[in-house]
Amino acid sequence: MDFPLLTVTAAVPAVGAILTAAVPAARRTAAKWLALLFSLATLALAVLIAVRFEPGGDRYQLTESRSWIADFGVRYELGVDGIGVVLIGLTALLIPFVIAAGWHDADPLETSSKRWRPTQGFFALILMVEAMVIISFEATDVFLFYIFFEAMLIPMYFLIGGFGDRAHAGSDENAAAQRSYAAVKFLLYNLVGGLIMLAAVIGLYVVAGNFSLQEITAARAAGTLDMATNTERLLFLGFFFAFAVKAPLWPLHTWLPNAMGESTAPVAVLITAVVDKVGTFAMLRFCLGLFPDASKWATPVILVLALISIVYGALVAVGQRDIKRLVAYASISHFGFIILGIFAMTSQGQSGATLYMVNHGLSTAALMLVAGFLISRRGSRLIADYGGVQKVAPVLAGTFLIGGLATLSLPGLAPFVSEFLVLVGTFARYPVVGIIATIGIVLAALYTLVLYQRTMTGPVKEEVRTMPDLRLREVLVVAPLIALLIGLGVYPKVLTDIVNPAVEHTMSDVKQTDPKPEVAVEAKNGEEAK
Amino acid sequence: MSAIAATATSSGEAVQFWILGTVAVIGALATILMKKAVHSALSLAGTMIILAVFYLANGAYFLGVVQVIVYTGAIMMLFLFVVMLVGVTAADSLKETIKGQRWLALLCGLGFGILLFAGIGHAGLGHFNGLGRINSAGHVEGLAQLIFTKYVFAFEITGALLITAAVGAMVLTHRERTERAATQRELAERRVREGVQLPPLPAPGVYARHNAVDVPGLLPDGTPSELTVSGTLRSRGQIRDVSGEALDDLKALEQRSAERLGREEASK
Amino acid sequence: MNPVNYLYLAALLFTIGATGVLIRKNAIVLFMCVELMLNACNLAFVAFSRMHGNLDGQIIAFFTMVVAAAEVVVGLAIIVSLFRTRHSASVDDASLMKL
Amino acid sequence: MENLIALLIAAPLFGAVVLLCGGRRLDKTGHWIGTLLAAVSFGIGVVLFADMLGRSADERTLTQNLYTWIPVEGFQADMAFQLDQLSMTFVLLISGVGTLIHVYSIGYMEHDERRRRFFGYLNLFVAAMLLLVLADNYLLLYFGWEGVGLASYLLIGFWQHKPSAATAAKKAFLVNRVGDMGLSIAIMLMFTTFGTFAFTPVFGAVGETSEGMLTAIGLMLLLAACGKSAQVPLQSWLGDAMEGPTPVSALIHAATMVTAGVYLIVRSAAVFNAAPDAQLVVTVVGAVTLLFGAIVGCAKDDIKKALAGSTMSQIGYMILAAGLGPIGYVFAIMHLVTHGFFKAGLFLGAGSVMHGMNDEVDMRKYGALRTYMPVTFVTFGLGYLAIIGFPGLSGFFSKDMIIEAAFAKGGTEGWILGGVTLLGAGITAFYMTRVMLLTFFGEKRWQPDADGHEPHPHESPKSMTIPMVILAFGSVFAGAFFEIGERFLKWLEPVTGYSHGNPPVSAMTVTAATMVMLLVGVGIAWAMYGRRPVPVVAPRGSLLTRAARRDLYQDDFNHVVLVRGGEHLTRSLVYVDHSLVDGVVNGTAASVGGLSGRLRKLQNGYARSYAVSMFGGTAILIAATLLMRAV
Repeated sequence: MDFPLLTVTAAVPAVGAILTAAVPAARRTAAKWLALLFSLATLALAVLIAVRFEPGGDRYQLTESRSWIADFGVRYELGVDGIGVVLIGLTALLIPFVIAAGWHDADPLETSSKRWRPTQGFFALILMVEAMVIISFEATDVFLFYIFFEAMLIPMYFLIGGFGDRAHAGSDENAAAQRSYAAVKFLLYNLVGGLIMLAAVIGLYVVAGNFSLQEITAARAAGTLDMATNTERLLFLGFFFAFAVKAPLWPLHTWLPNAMGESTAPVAVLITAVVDKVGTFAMLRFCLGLFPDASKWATPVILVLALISIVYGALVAVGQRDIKRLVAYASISHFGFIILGIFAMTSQGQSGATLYMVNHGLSTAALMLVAGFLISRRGSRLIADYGGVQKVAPVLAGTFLIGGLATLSLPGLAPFVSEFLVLVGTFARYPVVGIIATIGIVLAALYTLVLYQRTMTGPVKEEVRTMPDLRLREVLVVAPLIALLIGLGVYPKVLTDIVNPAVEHTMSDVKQTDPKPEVAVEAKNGEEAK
Repeated sequence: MSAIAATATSSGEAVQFWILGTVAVIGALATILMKKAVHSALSLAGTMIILAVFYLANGAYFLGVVQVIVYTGAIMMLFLFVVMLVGVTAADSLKETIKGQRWLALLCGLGFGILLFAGIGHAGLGHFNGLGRINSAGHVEGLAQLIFTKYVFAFEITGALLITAAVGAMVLTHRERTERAATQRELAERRVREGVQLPPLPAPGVYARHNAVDVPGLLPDGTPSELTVSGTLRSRGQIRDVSGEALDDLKALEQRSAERLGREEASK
Repeated sequence: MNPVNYLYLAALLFTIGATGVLIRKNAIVLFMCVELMLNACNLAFVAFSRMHGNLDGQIIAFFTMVVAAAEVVVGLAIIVSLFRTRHSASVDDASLMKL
Repeated sequence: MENLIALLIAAPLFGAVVLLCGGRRLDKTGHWIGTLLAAVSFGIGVVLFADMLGRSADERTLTQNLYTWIPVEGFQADMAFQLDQLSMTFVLLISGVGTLIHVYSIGYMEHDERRRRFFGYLNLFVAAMLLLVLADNYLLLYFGWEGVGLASYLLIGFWQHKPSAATAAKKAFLVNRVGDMGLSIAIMLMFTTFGTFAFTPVFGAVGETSEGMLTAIGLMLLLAACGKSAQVPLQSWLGDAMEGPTPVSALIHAATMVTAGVYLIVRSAAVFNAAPDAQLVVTVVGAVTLLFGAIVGCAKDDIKKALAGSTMSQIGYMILAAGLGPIGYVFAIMHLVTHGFFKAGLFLGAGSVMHGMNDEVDMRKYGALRTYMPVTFVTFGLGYLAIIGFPGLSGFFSKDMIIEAAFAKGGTEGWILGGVTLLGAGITAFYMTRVMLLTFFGEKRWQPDADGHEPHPHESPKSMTIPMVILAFGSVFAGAFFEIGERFLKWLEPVTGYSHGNPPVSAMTVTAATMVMLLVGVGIAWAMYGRRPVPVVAPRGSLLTRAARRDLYQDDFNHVVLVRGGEHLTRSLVYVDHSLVDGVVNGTAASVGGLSGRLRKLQNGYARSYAVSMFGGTAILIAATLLMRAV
């Protein structure tokens, strides 16, 4: 253990948050640049992690281990596997965009007092969330993970409740009430999940005697740690419930549309593209790793719920009148796919699910941020208030379309790869489930194109006529995301190479092997050497 | 003495127990049921004296005496003093203001009592050793030996407690004057500034037939000014309103003057 | 007569005192009820002392008295200062614990 | 040589990227860049073709593996291309016709301020279509498949300010997505069955799995083909797709993209050959669509929609032929190529007519245009003769072969299919003659447009007529060229295989019957539209006409069942989400709130009240203790 790279990666944004918060009220712009700088530094560190990570090496790398609460066997243990590396990369990558996209979202209103410092708070909270998310991806100690899994709620609560979307329907008071409703709902849902998980964490300690993921997983695999069937199932449910709320899985999803609808677009991206990923990531790492048998036991029900999420989320998205809520329901549908992939228990499914987490982050970020730019121009979230934007602001419409196409998983854009892998992986084990899930791709096209048609095409609406096209800052935010979407859609190998070994480990945790094809076909020509 | 050691007591003690016990219970009930605090206090004092007698009967001579001197003599007097201070005549309204409180209280009390009785009965305490052997070396000496050996720390601590309590009582009741008292001039200026009561308060008994402290002075229009009566009396409601009388007197006086003047006019 | 009856009496007095605490509103009377309960306890201690044939019970009763004295002093001081500020000795007027 | 394959795709792709990202500064030159790059692709195609001709029949397949696209344990999709005779045919068709239509568009879109973008989309389409036909595995094919879908979406909706165009684009994409579902399920089936979805290994292993599985794969592939090629029941989007600019209709919705379904089926010949049930369904779908499209085409007054109906019908021919198995594969492709020529020519001609008629599309408001637009008239007329199968022109050869092949299927099926194709030939003659007569013959029926402008029909500029001439040339001679010495058959046979079948009647008989049907069709059309003046306002018409005008009510069915039903479903789900799912949670919250409101009353602030609780609690504790002791 030489240089504590993982700790530093998580600490840099945290330090950045504190420094940003300390910037005096008048130096607003300085705070923004400071936050951006720190987020970029974090990105550099994340890249360093990816570089130093050896895909073929140990399962957990760059590990750190320090004693923390010796009496309860709680250790400060960090380590990343391929899945963690990829998700840390996603987080570190998205935060600069979130910051840049939200550059003016937290500027104080002219009426507010001079000493009021919302800008500093906004960016500090974003960085704080980043720090906590990163450490959640790194923690290999269940207790450590739990702490940050829960602590994340605090800055998120303030981000949702404190910095709402200025474009809203109705009066300011009404909007404030809506916002605080959304924030409280977010907090309550996740707290309930977290508390149930806490019980399970304690239960796990009672059963296993320590909190170390690696030790418990190893003991489970070696058969030295027996859990009674019912105990394991209950503990699994405790963990899964918390992650299912966070992910969110139907029917625990209703906090997401509120939270995403009421918060600013960058915060909405933060919620769905970054924070929610902790839920799905944890399913993969903790649920499957700690409770393999119970995971298999619960699979049928979870698959059904995931299917409902996919179809239901998409259908409800079609019926939305609010752009951001539509994206939220689309996300619910996508989370259904991710969970489907995880619990299909095939390497294609799980690799696909991991890629899906990344790609969904990118695609939702692109779509949501452009939607945010659009909404900030017109000051309304209602789809019906738009029309013909394409003619007035072609670049905005074009980027919006690409974001939408990514959401509907068009081949050539990154989400296609992951969605198809999930479908194939699911189909290989559960053909019927796979076929029903395929309906999701039709519905995704439906809600995306309906949204695009209603907002961007048709006669130009009077209120839209003067809408400016994307500004340089906004182009700089969207262009790299689109480039990444295309790049990862055409060459996803950069990610799969990192992810595949980790998925193999997870598969061996649950003692599952891929279903063999009915007919074994000889590997075609010499290209197989990979 | 020897009877104390037995399982059963002497019949004399039995008689004493049943009679005084009944009185003690009646006293206790009176304590909680009497309307006026003074009556409650007196009933309690009675119960305590009876308890002192029981102490004596149980061989606790020292305690019996202390009970009379300290409890009944000092503590109960303290109670009475406070009762007087607060208002001896103010009857405590027995009307219950909290819904269901009384019934709940009675229910709880009854249940608790039954439980205690059941507990005592269940414990099967039949045999009494009696204090004969212990008290043989001198009762007070025996107590002293225990207090200054086994319980010496507790004793010292209770001493500290008493001192603390005394200091605490002083702190609670004493009001330190934190600023210089206002001079007459300042008071006068303040009155002018506030414009509430420009002239000094009327002295007690002004425009009144009575010159007692509980009679308020009358304002020029003949209404009584409560400000002229001491606050304690005011809060006890012990102000004697004589304004009606005074007004009548005034009227009579005017009548008489008028008659006299009229006569004088007539005589002109 | 069995001396256990003293215990029964103590229990009865204690219960009456406790009930008094619950139903009276006047702080002073309330305090008297507390005194009654303490006295009931003392009686029990004394009876126990006789039962066990040692003086420890009486010592405890003695301490109880001392503590009761201290308590009365402080308690009455509180009542007086309360009365000064609120002009009432009713405990119900001090319903400040309400939300 | 194989390294050139990627360049085929890269050239137009590069064009698309440059044009779409280039911004305003390319407005002046954009269309030239686009055309040039399409032409480059065609040039490379020709070079590869020449190279391929130089090699013997079994060495003609070229492969190029760029890199592994999606490598996951047990799952490998390569970014790899395969160029064989079948692909080569398509490459030449796509890049060739594509280039011509690029040229045509230079003139056609001259006054459109977003011309650069149009060319970007066209280039994107060419790239995606080439990817589709060059892919060496189904997943990559799927990539191209959706890519052309995207390009089609963008181009149909190119005039997005028209709500009808935007709706048509959305509809096309959605209906295609349903087909795509079929393709993805087919890929998944292949993956679970064979562990791979690359062409060569899958086709090699076909014999080792059950026929049921192959039938399932075949049917799913057919679903995909139905979506892309506008076959019943997924045909409804094609008519609406005519909202796009006419070059788009010519290139995408006539010559190339819509034939992708045929390509898919012919490419998967190995699967279909081993799954006769699936083949039967394919032929049925083809036969139904053949008639469906033809009937619809008879009733439409919109020239482009009439042609769209015709396209549907002609693709029905191809699908039917492809369903016949080795008897028909070659002819399906042959008809596809000749159809590419004459239908593109017809569309370009229609575009030319519209160009001169202030974008009027109603044929009833044309008439007598032959003298005003001679070049258009001649090229359109040649295309017309080709499509109805006038002897000697390309349509004659290719369609005749399909009809023969249908009979050669043998048995009752053969007779039924043959009969349908014959009937279709007659109807084709009818509706195409109708189009011809309404547009170029009769008296002038021109109407001023909405702004009151009288149309001044005039011949289109050179950039438009030249491609029309070239295509007309192709529609006249391609068939004969292919058929003489069975050149096309020999060319494709190594890929698709060929069997002669057992025709119950001689080829001459079939040809004669076709000629009779042709004459009957033309005659009826002449009787209805040639002899009498044509009313400008369409008469009410018979039941069948009215039904055909409404696409045989298929759209209405879709609207009522899918659109309305879907709307109700989503609306009720939104309600469910809000009231039920959220309601449960909010209800719980409200009841907890209510309960705590009640409980709060216990905390009334009276010390005595608390004392009761304490006292009662103590009593209960003591009771519990005693009870525990007692027990």
